[in-house]
Amino acid sequence: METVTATDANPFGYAESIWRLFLETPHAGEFAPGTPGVVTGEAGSKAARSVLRLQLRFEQGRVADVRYKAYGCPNSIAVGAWIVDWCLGKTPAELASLRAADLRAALEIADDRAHCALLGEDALQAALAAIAPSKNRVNS
Amino acid sequence: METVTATDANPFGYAESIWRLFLETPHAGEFAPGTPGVVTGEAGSKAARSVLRLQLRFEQGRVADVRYKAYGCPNSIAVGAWIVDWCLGKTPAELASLRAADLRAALEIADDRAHCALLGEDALQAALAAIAPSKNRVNS
Amino acid sequence: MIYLDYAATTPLDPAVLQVMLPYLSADGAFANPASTHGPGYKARATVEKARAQVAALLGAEAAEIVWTSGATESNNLAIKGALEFHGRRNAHIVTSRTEHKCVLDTCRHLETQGARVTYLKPGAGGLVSPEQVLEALTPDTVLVSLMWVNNEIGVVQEVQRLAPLLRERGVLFHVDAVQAAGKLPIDLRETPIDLLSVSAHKIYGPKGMGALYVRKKPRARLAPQMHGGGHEWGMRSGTLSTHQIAGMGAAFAIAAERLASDAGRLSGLRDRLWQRLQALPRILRNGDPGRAAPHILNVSFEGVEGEALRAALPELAVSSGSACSSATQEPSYVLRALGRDDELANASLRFSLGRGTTEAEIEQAAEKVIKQVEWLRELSPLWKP
Amino acid sequence: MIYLDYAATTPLDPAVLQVMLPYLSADGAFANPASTHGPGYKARATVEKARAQVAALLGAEAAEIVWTSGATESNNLAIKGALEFHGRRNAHIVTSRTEHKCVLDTCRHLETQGARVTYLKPGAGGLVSPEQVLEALTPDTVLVSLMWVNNEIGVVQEVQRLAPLLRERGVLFHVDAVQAAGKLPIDLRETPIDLLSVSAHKIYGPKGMGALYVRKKPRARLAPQMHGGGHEWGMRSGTLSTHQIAGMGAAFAIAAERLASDAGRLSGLRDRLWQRLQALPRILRNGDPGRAAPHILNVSFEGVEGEALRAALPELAVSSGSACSSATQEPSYVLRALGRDDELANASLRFSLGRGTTEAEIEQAAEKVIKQVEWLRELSPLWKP
Ligand SMILES: Cc1ncc(COP(=O)(O)O)c(C=O)c1O
Ligand SMILES: Cc1ncc(COP(=O)(O)O)c(C=O)c1O
Repeated sequence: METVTATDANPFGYAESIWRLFLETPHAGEFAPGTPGVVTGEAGSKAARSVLRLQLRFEQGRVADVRYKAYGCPNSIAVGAWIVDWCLGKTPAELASLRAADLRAALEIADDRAHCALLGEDALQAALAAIAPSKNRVNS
Repeated sequence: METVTATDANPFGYAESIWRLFLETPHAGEFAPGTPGVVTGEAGSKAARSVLRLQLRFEQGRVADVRYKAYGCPNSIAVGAWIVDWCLGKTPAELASLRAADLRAALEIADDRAHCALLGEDALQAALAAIAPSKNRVNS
Repeated sequence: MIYLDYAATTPLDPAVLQVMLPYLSADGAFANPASTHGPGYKARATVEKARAQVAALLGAEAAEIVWTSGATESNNLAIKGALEFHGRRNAHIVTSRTEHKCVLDTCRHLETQGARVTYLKPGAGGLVSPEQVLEALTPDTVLVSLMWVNNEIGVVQEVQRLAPLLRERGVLFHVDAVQAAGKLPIDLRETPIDLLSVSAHKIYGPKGMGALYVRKKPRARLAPQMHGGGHEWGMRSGTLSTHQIAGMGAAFAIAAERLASDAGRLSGLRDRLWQRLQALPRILRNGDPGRAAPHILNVSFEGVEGEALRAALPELAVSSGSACSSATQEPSYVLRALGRDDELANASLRFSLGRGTTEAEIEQAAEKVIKQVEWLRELSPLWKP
Repeated sequence: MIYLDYAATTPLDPAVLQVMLPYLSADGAFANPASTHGPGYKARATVEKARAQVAALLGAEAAEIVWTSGATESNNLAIKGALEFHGRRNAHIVTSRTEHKCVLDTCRHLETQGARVTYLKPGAGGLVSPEQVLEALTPDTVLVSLMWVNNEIGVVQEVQRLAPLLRERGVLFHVDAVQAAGKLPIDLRETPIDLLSVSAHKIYGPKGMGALYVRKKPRARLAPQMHGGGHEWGMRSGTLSTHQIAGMGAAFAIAAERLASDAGRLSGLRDRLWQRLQALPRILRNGDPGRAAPHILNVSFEGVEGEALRAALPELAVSSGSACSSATQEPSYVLRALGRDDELANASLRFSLGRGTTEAEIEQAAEKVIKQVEWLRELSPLWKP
């Protein structure tokens, strides 16, 4: 049987980093419609039981504020919280470097939950793709 | 499962009468060779794992003293003890009346041990048969 | 921690522990009940007393009770044993899609051995009607296996109406009564069930102990599935576990005493929980409320993901589906069989109540669930209030 | 009462009871180890700790231990499971005539399913030589099942020599080690046995709890015999009994510590008993004294009938044959297989010693036996001194 390292505080044995972000969900929510400088990236599907939507608000070419919403298991929710926090202060070029493997390492995501890390990479790529056509506007 | 009425004193749940006679074996033994007035009856076989030998010493046509030896389960041993005691004071005619059914009733012998009662009847019949040819001698 | 998982297992009743302890102490009646010496006979007397206690709760004779290691074994023995006795080739079994895994898996195994199995689909409320069962019968049908109370949704099947209909037709009837024993009155003198499975640990007895009722008149015949020294009239070999058996007997005796009062209290708490949860919009009760066992309430929550829902309630010991299937993280096959889609089947909680459950716990549990469902819905990019 | 029936069952070690109690108390870790919530995970951690403890006594990996309800089930699972996996038709098994009933009955059952079984006859001392086994192999031989220590006569088979020979030939080797575990060193890293059965209640653990060792490298493959929720890697379904498992783990851990000292003390007591009994003429020791397990002494007494012998010793808890077969009152098939005639096979006592056995008990037991045998011989019309 696989090893379970459950404690009273974390009875399901999630990795500590995932458990904390799941409980605290920093930056959860969304920007008011029409907030300037916001790009949105979404990945996943209801059928696959995980959807992650990231919102990055750029100011002077860097991420100034972030929001996310997530539907899915605690891993997906934690991935959303981690990514947006990581995005803070970064330029689009810097953001483009994030890969699922980095997420897995940072959050200790188990093999059988690798798809949650991919979800994060996909959502961020979607947000970056949303920047591209309007890059000038964002940078202004 | 069959009912077991075992007590500390009789842990195997034998009928009380059997248990007592098995432990006490009154009249066990044999007469010294050549003791006058003794007839011997034996039944059973080693292969069947029960052999009962009864000895009745007659005086004036009645059983004056008795002995028995038994090889077999506690039921057979108790049967031997019971029969010889029952014989005391009786005439051959009276002895002839004993049947296995009487033994079973008197000793509460279970169905699956009916053969032990038969062993008793057979041994007594054998003793009575041993009287017949020498009846006069016994009566003298 | 609020424990609302009594259908998965219960704590031992302290009085049951007291009954078990003498058999667990070095100077107690620890001997092998099969041994033919004084200590052995003493252990055997304990075993026989407990047999009578288990029989009493079921309206059965002591000689109709065969000890097993739990209801998983009882169900395996009943179904495989009956089929092996009657010949597996082409034999037909009727059961339902919402049976416990150990019934379904046993049936699947028998299919690989040449048996045919009909898995009836219950209605939306979880009920399989006696008429549905009768229609499924064929001349080859050897056995019908249906549970009395479903362990996930608490629906009470109409086994009492079905039993005489099967008896008339000469078809063996096996009932998994694990969740019914001690919860609903069972009287096998009245209800012509042939084989009935029970487990100790669902009613405050020890885990790892069960029994199979095997009717004597008319005699239900089984091929043994555990071969050996010929214990239990040859139907189930293996050293009998005196302490476990004594515990099961005591638990069943207590259940008989408390049956009526427990059932009344638990169904009251169950109704209160359901009423409180309805503060949440878009939740669904699973299983026909008109045929609900006292101790189980199963609810699906729209708009939340199941694993997150359970993780968001770490102070609540509840389960989704049965303890057995929850390890697989798959949506409950029972709820799927009722027609719930994958998402709703997954986003469900089974609350199961027991003797230790208090009103205060019910209130707190409802409050926590409401709060966390609202939070997860708010977190979801898909939720539209 | 002098208890000399430790091979039938042992009392629980008081330390084992202490380990079990928390799982038997209402505020303890009573949850279902399969439940995916906090209390469930706690119970599961206990189960896994115990698995490692059982593995440790055997020199195995934790993941090679499958929980069962006792060695009867372990033996059934090993033999039926291996045969079902490999196909029962025409499969050949080699075993011996002196195996435990649960092995023999399982083999007999498999014969009705199309398997072929060779029942080897041991030599007069009870030993089956590895060469005998090798000679019996055929190209269809799937499995050899041989016990490590015989439960009636205590003979230690040469399984350590046999195992590599079977491995070379690609034949699965199952060993019933119920009477060996905790009595003799077992190291499955060294001895290439594929399947090995153990029971808790023979070494001061709880009755109704056992395990089957299933080798991982190379992997021994089994078809499950208890179908259900897929517990135990799918090899054995059914709710795990935390208290029983914790108890078995603790018992095995204690056995590992005490192995050497227990064995030395018991074989000393066993030898003393034999020496004292030899005051009686015409008695016979059963089983090769050169290959005797520490805890068992089996003696036949000429000239007395078996049932009377046992009844004449009501203060002595000993058995004739195994607890399983003693109910039938038949002369031991094990002693018959060694060539003893019916009478001697019947007029035998198995003295089995344990941790509670004292020198004083051995003296008293010897005295009682001598006195009663002399008395029964005297009572017998057949005895000629
Ligand atoms: C309805 C039902 N049947 C069978 C079982 C299996 O019983 P056991 O846990 O005794 O193996 C359970 C519980 O797990 C159950 O709820
Ligand atoms: C050698 C041997 N094998 C198997 C068994 C059966 O084990 P259990 O009592 O755990 O079913 C026993 C004891 O009864 C035994 O002595």
